[in-house]
Amino acid sequence: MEIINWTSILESLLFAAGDEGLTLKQIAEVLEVDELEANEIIEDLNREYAENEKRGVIIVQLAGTYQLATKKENADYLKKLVDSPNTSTLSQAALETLAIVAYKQPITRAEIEEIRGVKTERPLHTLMAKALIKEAGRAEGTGRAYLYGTTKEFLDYFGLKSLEELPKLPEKVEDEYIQEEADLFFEKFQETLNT
Amino acid sequence: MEIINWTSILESLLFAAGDEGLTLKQIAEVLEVDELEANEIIEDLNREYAENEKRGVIIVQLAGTYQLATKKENADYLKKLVDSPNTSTLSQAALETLAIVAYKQPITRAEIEEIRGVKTERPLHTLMAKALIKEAGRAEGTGRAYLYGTTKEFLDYFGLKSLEELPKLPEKVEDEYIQEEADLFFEKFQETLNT
Amino acid sequence: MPYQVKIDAFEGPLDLLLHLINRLEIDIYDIPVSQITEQYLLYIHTMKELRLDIASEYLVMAATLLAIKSKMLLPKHEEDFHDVDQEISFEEDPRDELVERLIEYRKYKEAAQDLKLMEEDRSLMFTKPPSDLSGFAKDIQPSKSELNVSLYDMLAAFQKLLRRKKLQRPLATKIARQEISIEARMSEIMEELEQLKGRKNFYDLFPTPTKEHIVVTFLAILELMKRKKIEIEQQVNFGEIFVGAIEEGRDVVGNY
Repeated sequence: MEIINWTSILESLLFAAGDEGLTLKQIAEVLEVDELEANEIIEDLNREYAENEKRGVIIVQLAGTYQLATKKENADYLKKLVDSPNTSTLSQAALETLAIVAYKQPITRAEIEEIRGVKTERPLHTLMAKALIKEAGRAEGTGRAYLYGTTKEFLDYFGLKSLEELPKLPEKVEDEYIQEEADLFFEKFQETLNT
Repeated sequence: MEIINWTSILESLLFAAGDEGLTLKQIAEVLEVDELEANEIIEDLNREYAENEKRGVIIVQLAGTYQLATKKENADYLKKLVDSPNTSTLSQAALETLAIVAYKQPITRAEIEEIRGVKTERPLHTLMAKALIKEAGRAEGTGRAYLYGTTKEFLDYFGLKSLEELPKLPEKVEDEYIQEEADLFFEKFQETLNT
Repeated sequence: MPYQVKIDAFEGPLDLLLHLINRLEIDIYDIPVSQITEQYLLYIHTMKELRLDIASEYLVMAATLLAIKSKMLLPKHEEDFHDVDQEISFEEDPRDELVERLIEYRKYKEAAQDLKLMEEDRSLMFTKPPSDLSGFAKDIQPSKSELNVSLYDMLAAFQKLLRRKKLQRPLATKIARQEISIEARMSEIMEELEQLKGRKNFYDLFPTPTKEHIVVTFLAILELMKRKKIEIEQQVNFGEIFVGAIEEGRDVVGNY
């Protein structure tokens, strides 16, 4: 009798798919099993990855697909091999704009600017070019302004399975947080002075 | 004492290096061991791959580099993956290639592969068959490689009037300058406050 | 030309106000308007001293603060009128609207902070590009129809590619050591520019991220400028720099 090594096959598939990832449906189809079984095989493999310390990869769920990624604890070694280590991160303006879009989508530019209190054309442009947000229809009423929403790339970029995984928006920000923020500010300020 | 999981790190490295692979020298440098030790770690990991039937990858040596590859016995499933109807729309590989051609045209295949870090014959073939790109002359110099560019159909398909309508890519460099300027200003600002 | 920079370490007037509130350890629900207005105006004033462009939003907020301040200073003549429904006059605290905006903004500022942490965490994971599976494919021509992607899909794929941290190529060390002369790099650059028949972004002339190559390229560009073979154009400070070939036959005084 032939024994099929499901986890071995799954590892081959995930490896080949790379960061394109595979959906549960795709995995089930290729393995010719139902999605419940496919899910078990995925969990089986991921358990092996998590428990076996010799393993350097794990399965992550990003934007609705399963893909392999290196374990976070090995990041220091990988960074040594990266071509250009100064990876660009999003600016504060872009992050704020993105946060508003993420939580209030679909939303117009005017509404975003109302919340931020500043013009937001440039951050919106950056976010669109980075494919983190997209035009998602038009608002009703006069002007029919563009509405913005987040993309799949947004989920991938922040390591999210789906929008539901976004941390809850704080209804009331605690004073403690404000203090921390102030401390951080002065820390930064000191840094600026010392350089 | 901290235990370093060499095989885990090696797996991470080889995984992220993908089809480009890593030389023994690179591996030794990153792990900060000598090449003899590096070789032992490679053999260690490969033994694990060979002996553990749950594993779907192996280490192969190609053109002086070590790289991961899927196990041969899983080839049938990879074929199924390629032929799966769910992958029939443009794949990540094709989309990446299309974007590179769109933004960097005219461009040779070698240049595209340089950017992507993987062979790009098939994505180019797909894009040509879908008439999104075309051969647009030959490069100067030895080999006179084909240059690729986008087609009218490309513009039609994405609803663009001209290439100028492609969203501009964010200028990383510019953003960095702005940050520096902001820091500089902040410093000056604090100085005036303190005087 | 006005000094075109993002004027501050703050993301706008609301952000500046929040900062002042934190620094002065003020209760956001009971803002001492005259104190905060004074601080705010000091900041604006300093920006003026430094001859920085002040975004109009900052001035609008200054006006708002002054308006609130004067409203609060107004003797409450009507109080006798409102004896009966004091609650209404209580609700009409002139600060209410501002406080509401500050609190709403602060929510997203914190959410942005969360996103930043998530961004950082995500960057610890490395992925790999999809393998080339052409060896596994049956040799069928992909059909021309059934395209189902948008411009965003293409952009997203491109961003993913850029984001994918590229590990050094195994051959990189060899290429770096292969010395390229300034002269050779000069002809390469000219060839690139002439082939393009247009201007090229300055940064695109630095494709190889090794120090040697960057230095050689830079010197080559300087030399080409000196020889009036190329011209460099930058429209605004910190704007993009473009490099273009000076067409032959164009009247150029040169000493070569």
